[in-house]
Amino acid sequence: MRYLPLTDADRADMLNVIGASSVDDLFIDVPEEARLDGPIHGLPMHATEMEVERHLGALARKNMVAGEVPFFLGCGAYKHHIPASVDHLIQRGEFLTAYTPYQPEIAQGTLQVLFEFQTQVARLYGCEVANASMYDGSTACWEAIGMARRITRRTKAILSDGLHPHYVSVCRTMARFTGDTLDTAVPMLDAGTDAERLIASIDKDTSCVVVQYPDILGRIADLQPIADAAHAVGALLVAVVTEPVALGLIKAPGEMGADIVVGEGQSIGVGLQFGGPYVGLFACREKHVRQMPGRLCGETVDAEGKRGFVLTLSTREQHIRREKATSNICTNSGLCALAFSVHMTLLGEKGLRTLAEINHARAVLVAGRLAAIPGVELVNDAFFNEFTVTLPVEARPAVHAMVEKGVLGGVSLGRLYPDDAALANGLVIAVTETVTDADIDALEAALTEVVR
Amino acid sequence: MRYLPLTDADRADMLNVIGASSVDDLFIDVPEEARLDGPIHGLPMHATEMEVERHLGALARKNMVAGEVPFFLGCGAYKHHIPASVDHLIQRGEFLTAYTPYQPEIAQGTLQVLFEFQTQVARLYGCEVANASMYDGSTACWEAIGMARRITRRTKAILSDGLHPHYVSVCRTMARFTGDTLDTAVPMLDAGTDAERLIASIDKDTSCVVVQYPDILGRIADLQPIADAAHAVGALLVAVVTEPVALGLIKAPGEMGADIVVGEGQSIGVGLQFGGPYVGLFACREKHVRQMPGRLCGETVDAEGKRGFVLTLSTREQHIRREKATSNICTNSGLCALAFSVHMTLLGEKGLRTLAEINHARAVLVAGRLAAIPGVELVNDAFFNEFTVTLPVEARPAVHAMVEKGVLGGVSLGRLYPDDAALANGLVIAVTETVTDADIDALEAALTEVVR
Amino acid sequence: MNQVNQSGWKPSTPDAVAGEAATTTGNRALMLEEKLIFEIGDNDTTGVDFAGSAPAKAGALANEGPSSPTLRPSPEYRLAGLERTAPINLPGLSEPETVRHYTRLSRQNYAIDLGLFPLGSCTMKHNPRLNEKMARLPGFADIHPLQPRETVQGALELMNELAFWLIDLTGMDGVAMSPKAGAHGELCGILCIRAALEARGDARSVVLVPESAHGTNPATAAFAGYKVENIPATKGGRVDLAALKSRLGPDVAAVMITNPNTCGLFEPEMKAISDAVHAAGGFVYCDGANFNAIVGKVRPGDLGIDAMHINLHKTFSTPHGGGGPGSGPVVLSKEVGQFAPLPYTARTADGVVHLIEEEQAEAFSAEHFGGRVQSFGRMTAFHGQMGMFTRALSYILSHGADGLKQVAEDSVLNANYILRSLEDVLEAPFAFSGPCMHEAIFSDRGFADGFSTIDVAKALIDEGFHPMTMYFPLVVHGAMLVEPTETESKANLDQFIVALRSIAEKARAGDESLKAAPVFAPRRRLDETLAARKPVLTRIPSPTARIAVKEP
Amino acid sequence: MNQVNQSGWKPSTPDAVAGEAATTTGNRALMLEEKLIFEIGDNDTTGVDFAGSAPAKAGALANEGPSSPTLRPSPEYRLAGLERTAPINLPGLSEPETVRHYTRLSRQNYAIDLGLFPLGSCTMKHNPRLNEKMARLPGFADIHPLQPRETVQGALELMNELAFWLIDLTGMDGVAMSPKAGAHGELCGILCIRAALEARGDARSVVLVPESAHGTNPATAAFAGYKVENIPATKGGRVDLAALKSRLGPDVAAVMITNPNTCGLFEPEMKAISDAVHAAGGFVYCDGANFNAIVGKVRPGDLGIDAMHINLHKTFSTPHGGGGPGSGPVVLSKEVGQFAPLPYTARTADGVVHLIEEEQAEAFSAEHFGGRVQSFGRMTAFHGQMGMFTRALSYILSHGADGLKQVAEDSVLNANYILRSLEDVLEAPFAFSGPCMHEAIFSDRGFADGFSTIDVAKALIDEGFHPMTMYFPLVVHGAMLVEPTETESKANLDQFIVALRSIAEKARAGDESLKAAPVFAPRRRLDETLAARKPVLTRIPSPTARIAVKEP
Ligand SMILES: Cc1ncc(COP(=O)(O)O)c(C=O)c1O
Ligand SMILES: Cc1ncc(COP(=O)(O)O)c(C=O)c1O
Repeated sequence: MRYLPLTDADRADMLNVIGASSVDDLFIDVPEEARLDGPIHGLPMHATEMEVERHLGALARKNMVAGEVPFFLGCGAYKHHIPASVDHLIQRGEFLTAYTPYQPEIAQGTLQVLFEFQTQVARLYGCEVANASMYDGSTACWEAIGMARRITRRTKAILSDGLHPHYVSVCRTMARFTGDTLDTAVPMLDAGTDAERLIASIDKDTSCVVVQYPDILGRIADLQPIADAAHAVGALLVAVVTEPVALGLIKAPGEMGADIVVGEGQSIGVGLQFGGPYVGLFACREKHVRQMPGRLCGETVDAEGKRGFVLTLSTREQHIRREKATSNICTNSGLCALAFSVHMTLLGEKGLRTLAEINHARAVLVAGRLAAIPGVELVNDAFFNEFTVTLPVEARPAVHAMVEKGVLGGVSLGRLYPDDAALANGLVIAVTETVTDADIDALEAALTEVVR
Repeated sequence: MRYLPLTDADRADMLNVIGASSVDDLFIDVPEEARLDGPIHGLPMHATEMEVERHLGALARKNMVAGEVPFFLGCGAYKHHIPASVDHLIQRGEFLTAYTPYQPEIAQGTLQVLFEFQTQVARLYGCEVANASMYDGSTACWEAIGMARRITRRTKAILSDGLHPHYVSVCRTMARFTGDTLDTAVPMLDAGTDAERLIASIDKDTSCVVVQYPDILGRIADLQPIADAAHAVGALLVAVVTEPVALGLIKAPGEMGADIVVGEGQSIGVGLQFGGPYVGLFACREKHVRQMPGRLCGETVDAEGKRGFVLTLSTREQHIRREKATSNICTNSGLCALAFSVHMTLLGEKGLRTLAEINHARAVLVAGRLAAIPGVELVNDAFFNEFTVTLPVEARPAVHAMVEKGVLGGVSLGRLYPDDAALANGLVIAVTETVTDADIDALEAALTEVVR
Repeated sequence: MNQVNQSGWKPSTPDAVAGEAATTTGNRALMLEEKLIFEIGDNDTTGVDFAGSAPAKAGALANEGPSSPTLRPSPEYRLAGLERTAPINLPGLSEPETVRHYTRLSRQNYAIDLGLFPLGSCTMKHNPRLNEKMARLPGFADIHPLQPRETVQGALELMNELAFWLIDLTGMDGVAMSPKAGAHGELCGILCIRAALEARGDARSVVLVPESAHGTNPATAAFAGYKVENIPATKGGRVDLAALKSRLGPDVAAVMITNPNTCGLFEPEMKAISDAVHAAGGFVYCDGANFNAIVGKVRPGDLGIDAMHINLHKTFSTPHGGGGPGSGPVVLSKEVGQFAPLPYTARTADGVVHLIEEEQAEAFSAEHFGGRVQSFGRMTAFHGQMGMFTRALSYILSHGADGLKQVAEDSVLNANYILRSLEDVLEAPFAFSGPCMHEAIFSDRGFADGFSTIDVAKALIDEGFHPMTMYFPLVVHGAMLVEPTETESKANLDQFIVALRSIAEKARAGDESLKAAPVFAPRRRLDETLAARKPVLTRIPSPTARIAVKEP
Repeated sequence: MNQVNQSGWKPSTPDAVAGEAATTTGNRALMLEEKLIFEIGDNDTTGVDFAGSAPAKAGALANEGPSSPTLRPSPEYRLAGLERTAPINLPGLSEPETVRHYTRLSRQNYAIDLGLFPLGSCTMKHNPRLNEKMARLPGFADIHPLQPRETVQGALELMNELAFWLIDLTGMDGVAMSPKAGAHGELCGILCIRAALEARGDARSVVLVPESAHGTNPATAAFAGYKVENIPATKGGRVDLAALKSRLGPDVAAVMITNPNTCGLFEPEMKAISDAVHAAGGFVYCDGANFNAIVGKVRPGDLGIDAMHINLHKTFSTPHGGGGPGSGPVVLSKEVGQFAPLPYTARTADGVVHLIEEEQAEAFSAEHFGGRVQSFGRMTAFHGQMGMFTRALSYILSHGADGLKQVAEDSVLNANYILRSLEDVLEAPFAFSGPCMHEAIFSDRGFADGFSTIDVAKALIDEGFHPMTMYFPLVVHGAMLVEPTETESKANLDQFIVALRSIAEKARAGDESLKAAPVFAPRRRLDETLAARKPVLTRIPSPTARIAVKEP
């Protein structure tokens, strides 16, 4: 077997050194009756590279590839162009096949990347500090609520109706067991956000308000009033950003009073991958850092006084604090964080701003074109690269009908909120720099036909 | 522009240090009247990665990809499966973006690889020494004739009719200018090779006999009688191997008396790439090494006595000997040699032998299937993974007709020898480990139909 | 994995290494220093070009992307007055500088691709490049999680197929595919158990965890709202069954057992433990991080386990990537599986395996679990770590029925070879009780005064090896947990043994040179205390150094 | 490029570097030793699996490859009794060992990805990864050179398109695409010239080549059957026009000029040279290795050149790959182009560019050259370096009309910046005559006795830089030819300047520490004399060491 270096002669020699007569002697602790004999049942024998490639290649070909069709899906995962050098760099064996940098003398590469990543995330979010990554945006969102609970010692979290319903679902799962109370709602097909409802719901039991920005319908609104209302009673504002590219064009949540900013980093460097692995971003105020979940990389010096980096403040973490840790997270999203950081370094502020401008301009263009289709109405006043329209028909079948025409034409609200009939005609459309003029023509034509 | 790090501020600062008022001052030696103004005429402005990808992607999609259809082409380039790790390793920046290892202290990686490569090639060919690569098999073939001329101080080379016609063409090009005489012939659709003709042609003016093994029709025959005849008059035997995988199963030319063995290494590690870059292999007897063209890597020690490697015997080469060099070659096929060496290391003797066995077995199977088609006749008695059949119709149109059915069904001799009507019905078919049972069915069906 | 510096080591500036001519750059030939992007980049540099950012085109490429900038509205348009105005301070680099920055940084890392990485519990084995290639097929890498199902049939099939083999290899009823890593899988399993208990109205409050358990076990139990209590171990390094039994009772929701355990030992009484826990009305969670030692040799489902996560990044070799991503599917018994998060995959009576998402949940629950949907909800926004699923399936199919079993056997063989080759110079606390599984554990007992595990670890660095796991598990004094994995050759093991033996002898003899190690690495020992005392976690835009640093 | 050790340096074993604790492995942390595959592999190990080599299958993957081994005939079948019987002795390694072997070896290399690589004449610039990605598109990477033309239209179009831009950028009539590297291109050009001369019945015997020319120039002329004579240079480092004119005559077939020349200077009298040569009935070959300095600034076609090769691996940045592959298309004037090898690409009267292979040759020759096919034949078996064409076109389109010109300007700016920043400590023989082009040349005059270029070069290694080209061109004493390229940032140049300045000062002062350099590299200076005296070019199967070596 190509991956196993031991030869039969090696095995015999080694058994000899060990003093065992067969490898089964080494498994004596496994009770006789549970031990399996012979090759594993059911599984084929080992396969050649060609066989595996053919098998998986056949599965891959059954999927409709985003890059090969007019593509307008968003809602928490975005298709952006990733420069070729990103994938080259993350495949360097020294990054790809390294472990968590627990031995800093021979892990300065990973550690410096994490320090740079933390800084990039903090600046992008307008926060003081950021951690070394979480699993994804949805789990980071729950962790933020938990952190707010620990800081405020309160258990009521108010969730905006614009928070991604899958994120809400993750929070609900956890809250059921932790005893947190979640105040949630389903969005309405309005241009305005639910800021008023949120502000009205804040009380002295509130640990935090959780607002997505831009929200699930693509809406954007100033967070400062919500922050002020929360702070007035000692509650925190948690902002959730699922499309980080937006922050190249619009204000950072940290600039508008958010105390904790979390989100999904997939847009930058990571790629769609059917939902994972992605990378959770997590930033907050410096004063709260000891309540933060996840790994942190910090600057220090070595025995010769040279600058170096180490994982630090580990007394927050499970491997030191065990049941008293701020989170149980261990393995995080290191390589995706690297991809994010490489892509962000390639972009730089100038590139990020330009990219964001192009996204917005393209989205404005498409919104205008679609709103001109009879029966199609634009819900948003303001948006970044994603907006919602209402159709004269149910959006879910419309999306399937567009697939028939070879167009991936958006995410229907029926898919996200299957139980809410009021949203059934809503369609969320994301437009990035990867969308060509021909793609727009195709979407317009397909949508025109399916709503006819 | 993404590849250019200087900023306008840098440029201004640097001009200042230089004492020039503009960059054009640095081009004063270029005569005014020849200097171009403004951006280059005709060429579009710089393009994004996405634009370039779309443009080249569209061109790529116009080609019929070998891996996506039943594929049976050979004649000097073979489709073999290349393990995924090969491409990963040759993309390591330290290999990919290094220069020729002229500074050995910081090029031991490339140098050790070359030393290992030379050893692998020498052993595969059954020779004592090998060089660090040539451009490809065809240019290596000409260089072998030149080397034989220098060794024997004679100028008549006898080329077997089984030598690839493109190789013959390359030799003819050069011979026209160097004054070498080439004795050439066109093959006949016979099971036997032209060994007798060759032996009969050898005389005291003969510098070398050049024989391809397996030959252009896939035939194999013992080289020893030819070697003996050549050696009897002080001439050399040059053997040419276009399919190195064959040597996992059949005797090496060096074992049968060949003095110089050259060939194409593409089969192992390199891939089809529409003809290039490939890698020329070149091996010979140790006593002739100072007449060898190309770079050589040798073992030595460093100032602390540690083993190390350097380029050596450079007094044969153009950068030292200039017009007296053994060849003008400078840049060779370093990275392809690396790919060859990595793949060969993965295979090892055991893997190479198994691979060769599978190729041969598949070819025997296909030969049997095709020979059973009415009107189709097998030319070869013996072959490795490639053989020739005669069709009851011209092979060239038959190949095009098979393309219509989505089958790349072999190389017609009409393509290789457009001027030789006697060969027009010949079709050369290569069968490697990449050919599936379904591919064979498809070929059989397509051929059956087009010869009907 | 690792603990904080427990040896109390403090940095001191040793005599400059004699004979090392200082260079003006700080570089040492191929060992290259690299500044922070904040020190080399600036806000106006970018390594990405955009359409329309070039001057008007003389000609244009075919198949062009976004149209010209004149179509761009003014940036205020539809932004609700929220334009970002202040500088963000994200430095950019040109592409050449970027490639060089990260390539140079990468060279300061150790990695499996460089050599033996015997980090116990972490399973650092070879990552086949075929798997990387498969994960990058556009049909897997470039599909959106919310694409209509008819456009992602191949992806769902792949998940189904992987789920099938996970169920097959573990002998369980079903598997929750979405957890993002081992700890997330633990959470998933414990939540399933809690939901099952709640469904029968049985509010229990305690989870029992062995002292030797990985930190994520107690952290998970606490995260899920449980009180954590320790289970003691026997002298032989196993769960003390008698003590466990005496603690079981109506308040105990679950017992979390790692098997093989973190001392690298199989729990021979696993079935008895399960039976006892079940008899007391509780459930058994198994930490499957060490499943690589037993895959194909024994099925956890046959030992009475209710839930177990599988770290695809350990047993099935998806790359660790310097800290992740991982993937932690959880195999479940039927009893707790009915509460699993979606997407969930289970085998129905006819032997067919189904991937269940929200829309199939109702029908499936009715048929398979004989009831309504009881899933406790989502654990993550989408389907889980698709990229890891592809790699893991590629790994499983490549190894096959014979290869996977050989994986377990060779990993155990390698570990025992190390154990027996070093037990004369390193105290091996459990060696007396028989063979180990996939990792060998040693303690620092017998070292000279003032010498501890960290000194051995740092000396291994100079020898060109990654250190073993240090000071974990906690039950062994100065633990050194060595997991060679099955992808190491005997020659590599032999070289490692020679090096470790020589270091161990120095530690016993109190050789001071160990204290200086590593001397050849990009950095000498780092001051972790300083880092934690005055945390500098990000680069402040105008660098006002808060600690004195010598710029490299 | 490089000359043999001219400084007469001999290895000696210096005092072991003090303070360096020896390791048992010979490794120094991340600087890892690696044995030969012949020392670690064996004939029975393989890192590749084959169908049918496994025991009979319990199940089987879909879409399977070759059928079972029972279909295999006995190996004697159809092999004419030629089976290979004796062992070949090709050691194999498992995949994990293979990946590690080459990864470890790679780390002993310097590369552009690591830092400045100012090798004059070699043009070591950044290699964009986009180009690598494009070359790997299956539509380019996985097509056979003998596929029917209708199945490779995209490939032919790509060649056509690249040819179009090469013609456009050089102002020539056509281009021969097949030459495999610069030297092969030179040969192509000289053969075209020779064929043109022969076609007019003009048998000339001499090619004139400047003393400063690259070794391939005289070697090529000799390879093509010509006698080579030197052209002298002026004090200012240019071709001595008067001397050249006086040598011209009916025996001179061609003059080979490098422009910009190998001293990094533009030949301002190029047009006059061409006119003089043409007047004497000869042709002008231009070595275009340095075209990167002038692309977009001046067209060789406007200077009267008849043939010029372009190293795609220099000007258009296809990776050097540790020695190749390259690609050397040759642009040609109409007069010599009619003799070009196939495939050939030329622009017809209507402005359209055509790729001509054997089958189109007749029609095209008749129309474009007004005659029958005069191609002198093939230069290589197939179409040339397709993989490099893809990369080069990707590079050209990425840079575009503005970017390519900027390439020339920035490369010249960077070189002049280095020239002016160092001319006070390093003698710059031609600096007085004005700016240089893309490379700056220095000599070792002014160094203390016994110190030469090689000492500076080796000291640069310790500083983390690749040395410049040493001892070339021959016309400058102890030449140091520094080509920074346009892909270096000012910060990199500044750091290089500081390092080189400090080394130059040491060389002037006769600082003995330079003689020991490099001290930090994987190896100290290597004994080239020993290597050449007793060449060991392959590993002999049973290692009977012919020179005493200390195994790493
Ligand atoms: C025994 C054990 N349990 C659980 C975990 C946690 O797994 P993960 O890091 O994937 O969250 C680990 C990994 O370090 C482990 O070794
Ligand atoms: C000036 C000059 N001419 C010719 C060549 C030869 O080119 P190649 O190495 O591509 O054969 C080189 C490359 O080293 C060169 O620098």
